Amino acid sequence: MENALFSYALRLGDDSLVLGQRLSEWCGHAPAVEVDLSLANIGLDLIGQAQLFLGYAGEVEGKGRSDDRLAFHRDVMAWTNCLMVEQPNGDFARTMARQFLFSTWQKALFDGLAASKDARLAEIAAKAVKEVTYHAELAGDWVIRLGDGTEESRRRMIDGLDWHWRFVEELFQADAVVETLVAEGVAVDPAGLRPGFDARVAAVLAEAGLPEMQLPRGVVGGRKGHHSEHLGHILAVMQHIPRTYPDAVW
Amino acid sequence: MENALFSYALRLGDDSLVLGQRLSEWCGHAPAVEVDLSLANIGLDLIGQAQLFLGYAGEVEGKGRSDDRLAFHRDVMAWTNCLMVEQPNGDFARTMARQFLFSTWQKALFDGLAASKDARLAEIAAKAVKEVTYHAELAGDWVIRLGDGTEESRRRMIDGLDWHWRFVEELFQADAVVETLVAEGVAVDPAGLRPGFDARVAAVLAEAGLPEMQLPRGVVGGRKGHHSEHLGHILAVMQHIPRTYPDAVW
Amino acid sequence: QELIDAFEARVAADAFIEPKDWMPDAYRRTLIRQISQHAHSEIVGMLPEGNWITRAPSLKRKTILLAKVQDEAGHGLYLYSAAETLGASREEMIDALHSGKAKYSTIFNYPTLTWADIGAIGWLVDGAAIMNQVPLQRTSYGPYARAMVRVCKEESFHQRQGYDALIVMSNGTDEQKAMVQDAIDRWWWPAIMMFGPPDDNSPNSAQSIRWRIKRETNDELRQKFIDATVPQVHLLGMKVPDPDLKWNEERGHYDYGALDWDEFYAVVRGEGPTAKERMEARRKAWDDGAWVREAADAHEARRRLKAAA
Amino acid sequence: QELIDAFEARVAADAFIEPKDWMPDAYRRTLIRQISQHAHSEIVGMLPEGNWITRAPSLKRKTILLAKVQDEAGHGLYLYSAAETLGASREEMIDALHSGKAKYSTIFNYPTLTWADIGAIGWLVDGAAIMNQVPLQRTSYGPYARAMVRVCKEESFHQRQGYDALIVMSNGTDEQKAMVQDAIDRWWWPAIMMFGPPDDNSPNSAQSIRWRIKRETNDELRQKFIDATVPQVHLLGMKVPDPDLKWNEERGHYDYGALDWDEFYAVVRGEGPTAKERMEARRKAWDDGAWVREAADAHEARRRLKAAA
Repeated sequence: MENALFSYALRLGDDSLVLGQRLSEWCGHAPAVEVDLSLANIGLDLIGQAQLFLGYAGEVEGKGRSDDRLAFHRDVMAWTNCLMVEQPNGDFARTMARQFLFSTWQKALFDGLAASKDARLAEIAAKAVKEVTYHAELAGDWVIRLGDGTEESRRRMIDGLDWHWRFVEELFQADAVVETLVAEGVAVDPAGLRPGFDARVAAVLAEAGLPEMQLPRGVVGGRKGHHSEHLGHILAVMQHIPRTYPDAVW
Repeated sequence: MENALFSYALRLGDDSLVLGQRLSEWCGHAPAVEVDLSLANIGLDLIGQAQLFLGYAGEVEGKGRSDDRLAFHRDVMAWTNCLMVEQPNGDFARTMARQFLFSTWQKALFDGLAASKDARLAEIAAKAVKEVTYHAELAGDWVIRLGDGTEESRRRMIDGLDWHWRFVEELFQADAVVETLVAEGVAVDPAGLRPGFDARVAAVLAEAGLPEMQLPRGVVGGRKGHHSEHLGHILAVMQHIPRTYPDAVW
Repeated sequence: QELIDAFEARVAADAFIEPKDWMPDAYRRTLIRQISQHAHSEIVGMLPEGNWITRAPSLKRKTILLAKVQDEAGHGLYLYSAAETLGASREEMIDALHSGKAKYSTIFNYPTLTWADIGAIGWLVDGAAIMNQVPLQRTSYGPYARAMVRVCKEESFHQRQGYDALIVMSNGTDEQKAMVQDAIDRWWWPAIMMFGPPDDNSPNSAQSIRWRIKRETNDELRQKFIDATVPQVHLLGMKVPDPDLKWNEERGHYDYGALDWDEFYAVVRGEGPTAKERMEARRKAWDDGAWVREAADAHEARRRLKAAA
Repeated sequence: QELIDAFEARVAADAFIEPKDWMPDAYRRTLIRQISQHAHSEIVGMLPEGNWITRAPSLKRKTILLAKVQDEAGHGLYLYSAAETLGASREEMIDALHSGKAKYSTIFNYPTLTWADIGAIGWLVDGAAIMNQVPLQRTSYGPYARAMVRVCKEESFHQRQGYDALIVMSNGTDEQKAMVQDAIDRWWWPAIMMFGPPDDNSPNSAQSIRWRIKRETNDELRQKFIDATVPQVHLLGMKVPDPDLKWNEERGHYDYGALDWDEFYAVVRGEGPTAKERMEARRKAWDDGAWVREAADAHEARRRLKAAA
């Protein structure tokens, strides 16, 4: 499998960058200034991770593409983030449902990745795992708070989980890239993360007094560039200035 | 005044294109299928006008820039549309308030421009004046319908007019470009359009049972490239594909 | 029973049934279901294409797409009107859509990912729709048949424009060619599933054909579409994503691979990739527009009152 | 009167007044007004910069800007907390902002049009803010003074980052240079008006200086800012948009042209170019977030009840 490591690092970077970009859309529009702070904080961590993963992907690829090049000069079909991170923010409950599911998965992933045989991936993951643990806790607290808040917040949180649940399956899918790297001890076997994820989600939903999630058919495709309609719009905004001034340095 | 004709044709094209782009955002999301049809229809007329004005501007400039080149490869400070057309759609009342004010002005302008000494401008305006007359009437009917509808629709229409009223002054401003071309009999003197505009607006507001508009300080700057924060976002979306594939033909 | 016999005889003689004519309840209900489902498909179908109007790659393509979507709104309007002649109200039909009781074409539950998808929808989706709809120009219910005449005419135009967009792209850059192939790969199977389940599993077909609400079976139409479309794929220099596809000299038709009916039924159940987006967008448009419709009604009532005074 | 004398003596001796200390009502009111206005400015000030986070031209610049805006949210938070120690509630202060009763810095009623504006805001707007705020680190009210220490430290950092962004751009392409000059042209005058009306027309200055709520006059601070900033403009290779600007050897200061106070007061009245956008965005954030705040309160109450049981 040629370039599996490049693909893998790219996915990790794309996940973090797209979600960081989504969170930064909240800036100045959150329900309270404390929440604005939290969302900016998580977004900042994620974009920081993206810089490291994409920077590493570019090195592995060896064609001289920098993190910025990968971020700002790839069109939609070359992006390999999971579908969950590109979902619209919706209301605060949808944003927090997404964050809870994603960060819970990402924490389990980075825990494992910190022991990767690839020293750089291990290093980036080890650095990020503290951040991600905090994200998962903060989002879990909000799931509980909103699930166990008012009628309205409970209804909204159920809707938020419902919107994102169909994208959970993709998080645990393995393809040739992952299988190759798992065999080499570089990547984490996603199937192995599922029990822990399910247990944590079940515990938080129970504490929130929320019903168990029904399993609908998973929607997948992000890893091979088949996204939802949302990613194109994200990229249009994010890439506008670098695409408009391809020769400029900022 | 070098290139006044280029600047003038560009402004006319930019006005139509930006508003056409805004209206096309409604597509599939209007309050009723009949309204979807009307909005698409107006948007289509406006984009058609933009093709003609921008195409002509490119010819006048003589640097080989086509309508598409002008539409998709200019950044925000080179756009010279008035600020009103770039305002967000908001709710349907804001959209219709904007359309009423803009089309009422545009109709008066094109009526005059149809007699321009510049044959091409005269021709484009003469063709468009029928379209624009219909836009102004349709929007005026909605101002009346919403102003004289329910409490809520009245409140929303007042808010819509209030949002856009500060951009009216700009429509009637003359600068060196306009003055030069007025002197040559090419452009229409905007000051001369004001009484008719005011009378028509007053008549519609009266029929709608809406209060007269207060004159706040006008907000201006669009003609020299000083826009609101909205235009950059419009362009990011509109230009994304041509900027991403600068060599492609579609 | 006399009424029924007379009705069946008229239909069998290919005469049109008109709104005021007597008709069996089942016929009325079946038509309302079919016409309103068709209307909903036009309206929901505006969304995947609407997704690209603001990002169309040239002004010309932008106007073509906007005009196409406008046509679809128009089709929705004729079709709702045709269903209204059978006694269904617009509000009821739309409520049925929003509650999930009424269906719309499964194809619109797939996302439009690149500009090539817009071409592919015009060519493949409108193409399949035309195959389905051409026979309906002679369907037994008059208002529906007349609506279909206009719809088919406009859709052939859309189909040509869609294919034209793909011709340009397949003569373009490598990236454009890749978009075209990817669009074909994604839209091919959903398009050929638009003809519905295979004949041996299509419960309402026999009666619908007797009533001239259908005129050909699902599999017949599907075969016709495939036979017409495969050469067009090749003309673009692209591949059909079906390893089992091959020309069968004996039958004079293309043989094709097995369709994934599990996928089809999952999407029918509402599990298509963009099903939630489509329903949310439609509900939001309708709910956000409630105050506008109320205001228009209130104004109209007041205007009439004044005119009467 | 004894209380007042003691209070005035402590303030005159540059001692800090703390929340539990006695203070004159007018002092308390003036401080609440000033601190909450300052807090509102931080929060509203997130909007023009937030406008560019999603479009920042590199990942590095994106993180720098996001961190800056995050700092501003933090400043807003300390300042609201400082005002709360004087007995104002958060809700009251925010209602006053949304009703237009409370003000925020006029500068945030101008739009950010290009990426250069982000640099210009960091450099000129944060720069002017620092000039205003450095003396406030020794203001008489303890919680306010301590908040200012942290705010000033972070804002100097922002100022350097903003100027750094403009250095890079002014060494860049012609388009980038044009953006920098245009940003300076647009932000210069609003920035130097941030120090408020001229001394002869600044009603509250004398008392505020006596109470150590201000420590220098508007015109003194403005002059200081201009003297410090003009050389920085030149270092970028750019021009100050003031034809009357020139170095006055005798005064040892720059002379500068007349400020357009009509513009200033129009913006104070709420007629700034983006005033409606700012207020609408803040109101919408607050109103849309009401259910979240209610839910958090309800959950907290339930949690406490459980913990107590």
